[in-house]
Amino acid sequence: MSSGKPSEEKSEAGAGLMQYSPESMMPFGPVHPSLKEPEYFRLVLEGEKIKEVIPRIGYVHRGIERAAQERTWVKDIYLFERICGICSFAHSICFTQGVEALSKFEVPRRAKYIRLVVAELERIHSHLLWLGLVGHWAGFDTLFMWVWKDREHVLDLSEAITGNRIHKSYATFGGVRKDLPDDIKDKLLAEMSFIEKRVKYYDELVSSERTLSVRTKGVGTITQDAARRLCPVGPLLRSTGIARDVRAEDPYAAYDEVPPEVQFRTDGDIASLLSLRMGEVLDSCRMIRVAMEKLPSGPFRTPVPRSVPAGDSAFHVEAPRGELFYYSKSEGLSSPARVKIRTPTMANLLTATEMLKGRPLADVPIVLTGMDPCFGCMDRVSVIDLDKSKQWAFTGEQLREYGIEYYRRLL
Amino acid sequence: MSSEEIESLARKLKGKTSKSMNSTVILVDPARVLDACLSVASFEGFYHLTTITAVDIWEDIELTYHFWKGRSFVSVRTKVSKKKPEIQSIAASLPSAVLYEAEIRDLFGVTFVGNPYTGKRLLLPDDYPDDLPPPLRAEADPETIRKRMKLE
Amino acid sequence: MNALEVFELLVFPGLTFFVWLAFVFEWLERKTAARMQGRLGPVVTGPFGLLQPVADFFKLASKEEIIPEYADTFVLRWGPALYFAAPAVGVAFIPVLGFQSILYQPLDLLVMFFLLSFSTLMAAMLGYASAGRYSTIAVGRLVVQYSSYEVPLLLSMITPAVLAGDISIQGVVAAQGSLWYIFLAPAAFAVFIVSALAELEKPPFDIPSAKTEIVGGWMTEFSGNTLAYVKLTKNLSYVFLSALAVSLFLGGPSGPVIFGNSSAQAAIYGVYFLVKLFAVGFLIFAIRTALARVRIDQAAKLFWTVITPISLAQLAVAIVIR
Amino acid sequence: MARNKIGEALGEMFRTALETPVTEEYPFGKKVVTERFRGKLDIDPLKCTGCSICEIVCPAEVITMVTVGKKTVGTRTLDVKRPKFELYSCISCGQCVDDCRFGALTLTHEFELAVFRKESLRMDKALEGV
Repeated sequence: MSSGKPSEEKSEAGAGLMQYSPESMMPFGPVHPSLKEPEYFRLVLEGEKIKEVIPRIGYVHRGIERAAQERTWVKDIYLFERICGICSFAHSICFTQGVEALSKFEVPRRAKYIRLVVAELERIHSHLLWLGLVGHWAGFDTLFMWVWKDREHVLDLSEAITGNRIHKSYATFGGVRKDLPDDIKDKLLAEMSFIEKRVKYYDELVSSERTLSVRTKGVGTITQDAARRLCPVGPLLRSTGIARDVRAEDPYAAYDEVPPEVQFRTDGDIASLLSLRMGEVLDSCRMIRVAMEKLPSGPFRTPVPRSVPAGDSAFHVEAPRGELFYYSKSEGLSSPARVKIRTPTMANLLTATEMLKGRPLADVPIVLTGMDPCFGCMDRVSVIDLDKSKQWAFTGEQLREYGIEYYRRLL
Repeated sequence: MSSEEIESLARKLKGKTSKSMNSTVILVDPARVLDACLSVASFEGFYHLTTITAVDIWEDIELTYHFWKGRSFVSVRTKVSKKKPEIQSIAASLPSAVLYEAEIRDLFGVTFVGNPYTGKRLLLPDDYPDDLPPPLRAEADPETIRKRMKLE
Repeated sequence: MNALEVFELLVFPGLTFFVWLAFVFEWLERKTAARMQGRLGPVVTGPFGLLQPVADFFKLASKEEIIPEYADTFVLRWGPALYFAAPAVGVAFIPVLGFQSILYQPLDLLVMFFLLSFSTLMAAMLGYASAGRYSTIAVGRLVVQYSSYEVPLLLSMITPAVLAGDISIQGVVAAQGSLWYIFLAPAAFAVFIVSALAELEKPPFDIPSAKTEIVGGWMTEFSGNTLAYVKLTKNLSYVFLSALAVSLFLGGPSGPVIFGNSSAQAAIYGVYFLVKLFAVGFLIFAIRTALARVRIDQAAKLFWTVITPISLAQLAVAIVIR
Repeated sequence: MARNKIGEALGEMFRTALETPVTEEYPFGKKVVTERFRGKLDIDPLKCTGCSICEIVCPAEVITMVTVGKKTVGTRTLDVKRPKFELYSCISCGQCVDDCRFGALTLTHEFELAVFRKESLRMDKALEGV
């Protein structure tokens, strides 16, 4: 049974490309409706080499863009906030700022600073979550427990400011819904120095702990010209050396007055992703401290009319995983005519699939963890072993182990 | 990309430019979309295709290709009629467009000729009825979809 | 065997005592691992959660047993008993109260070798018999890991025997009256601990039963009684290996004599033995919490290129000293 | 690169072992929430005037107005309405609290909303108040 021979009946493949026989199509991925963007890939194999990767997402496609058209602008803020369970504040400030730009509305300076502080808090908690997952993935549960223990401090801060740990429901048109609590300043500064101390220790631990560094160095690398061609966003892009960050290049909120130091690395493997994200957490702590010093007084919100003038606006922010883009179009009514959302994982997804082409089957889980999809969602794979013509279903993790078995044979 | 350059590019492509908020839009007809995108992308630093937005404007579908650099977007916009929703895919030379085009094919029914994505569907469930109009089109009515797909 | 010996074999310093110790060890491991990670660990059942392992055992034992479709039912029914027998028998050779162990054979160190490899063999058979996809892959890795740590483990056990000139545990313990072998052959002790970690499949060598990688490893398809006994056996072999380390390297129950050779002195010997046992146990899971899981190829390389030469060198030194 | 040695985490482990663990024994010790925590919605029937702004504004459409009586204003007779809440699908966003001009709605600190019957999460307090 040779692999890849075109089959008679019309197979999964679309028009145009050589048709793949179903046996050479290997489904790889989860059917996990609970995950935000569960990636599900069909890999076309030639022996061990991956020839073609066909992503299939949408398992939690809730038709949000259609639902948005039936709700008023204010209700949409709470709808978009629930797109992602980790970077929900990025969604709400991207949407609100897009509409404010559309209705040419000037937000008070204090509100911009508060939005910056809460957005950076969210970036810290998102990166710490990912660091813990990498620890768990490598079998180092102690790191997972420690990192998530320290992350609680950041979540408690968000709860103190906005009333909720993740779904903050805090940004609205014209600013934020409540002012910063007055005793928050010294609590914030104390927690920031605590987080900085801890993250410095983790950064040093992860790079020097032998059993960890050997698992992340030179694994799942992404080259710079591939990045230039495939336009990944966020840490994935910056780990290859191209330092593009929406906060620096196209500043929104108060980022022009409190500019970030854009972190970047050069060799694009998981180890550089780790140190890059830790660098970003340290930079966020610094920015929060600077923002709290320069926090202007004045109103934190100004009233905004319910309906939005006709027109359209394209707006993007730097979410923890990369550039998040909102296009909203209004026909002057009380609900939007169209809202298009492109999340960072969508942009990085293609880079991950392209990275897999030509790689052995063994690299699939590692490349995807580096991308930090909203959830490490490689969950199950069913492998059609063409030469032994047996059908196995592995979990993603098991595939990791199969990968090691594969490398061991190469030793 | 200064506005004169955009003006000269638009004239070359026999298109019009319009300004909306922070992005300058070049309106071209569908045949010239490919080289419009290529010439925008070839400007220094404008290679980042953020995404492709599709909007249903009654009798045809408006596609906008957003390119980002620095503080501004330069977007190439075109209209595709619903009667023959087909356009040349730009994925051959701008590979990052593969998934964006596949998503629009799923949700709006616009087929991108030459798009290398070989999956039958990117986003919609496999049992989405083919004869129903794609979900994000104005004429698609959620009630019939829900009944046809026997969702409660 | 008169009534006293049977009682000794089955109850006090024998089986029940060590099974109870196995539960205590599991509790100790879960509690301190949690405390080192800033967590609380089991708290609810019994004082400080002490009865949690016992509760787990009985809960599992009462659960329904699901035998996978293509599983080899015979092996799955009798396998756990044999797997449990290996450390249970081994434990009887460890002198606890004084220098006499319950069962004494002149060459019982060789019996230990057999028991250690027998328990890994049983683990492999059980994993293979349960015919789950994860278990078959896990058994492959179990054998790879076993083949890499077996040589250093045995070498590190022979060193004290060479030093004592006697191939029986009782003899080795007696010979260590004055100077414990840990000072004479520290490298052998280190090698023994590392290989014990691999035998017990504790991190950093828990590759065959890696939670995040292949769900339950070779134990994935077990449920109900089988799982209860397999878990208990793993804890029992944890105690068994620590007890072996104590008797071979830390002089077993030897320590300052207080009441001459009356029964009180035997109790004091018991206390010394327990203290050393907990010390070794604590050392093992301190390492377990501190290290990430090593990949199987790195483990194999580590054992063959680093640990085996050390144990060989240590053996050579021992022969010279002897 | 920093020196590459095994057991890097040992020192930190023993330090954490000495600190008090962070796990809160929740069912026994009460969880302390921050002052701004947004929990279960509550209404003060006296302050509510039935203006139905909250029904219009609620993103999750949890509030429905129920006519509870009649009142005459000048020549016209209007029916008096009060809100009924299905709190099991309330997302605690607080939009209704912000938009209620009469301050009748507040978000309490109560978050233990596991109930056996859906009805116990229906709040009709405002209806009887009239």
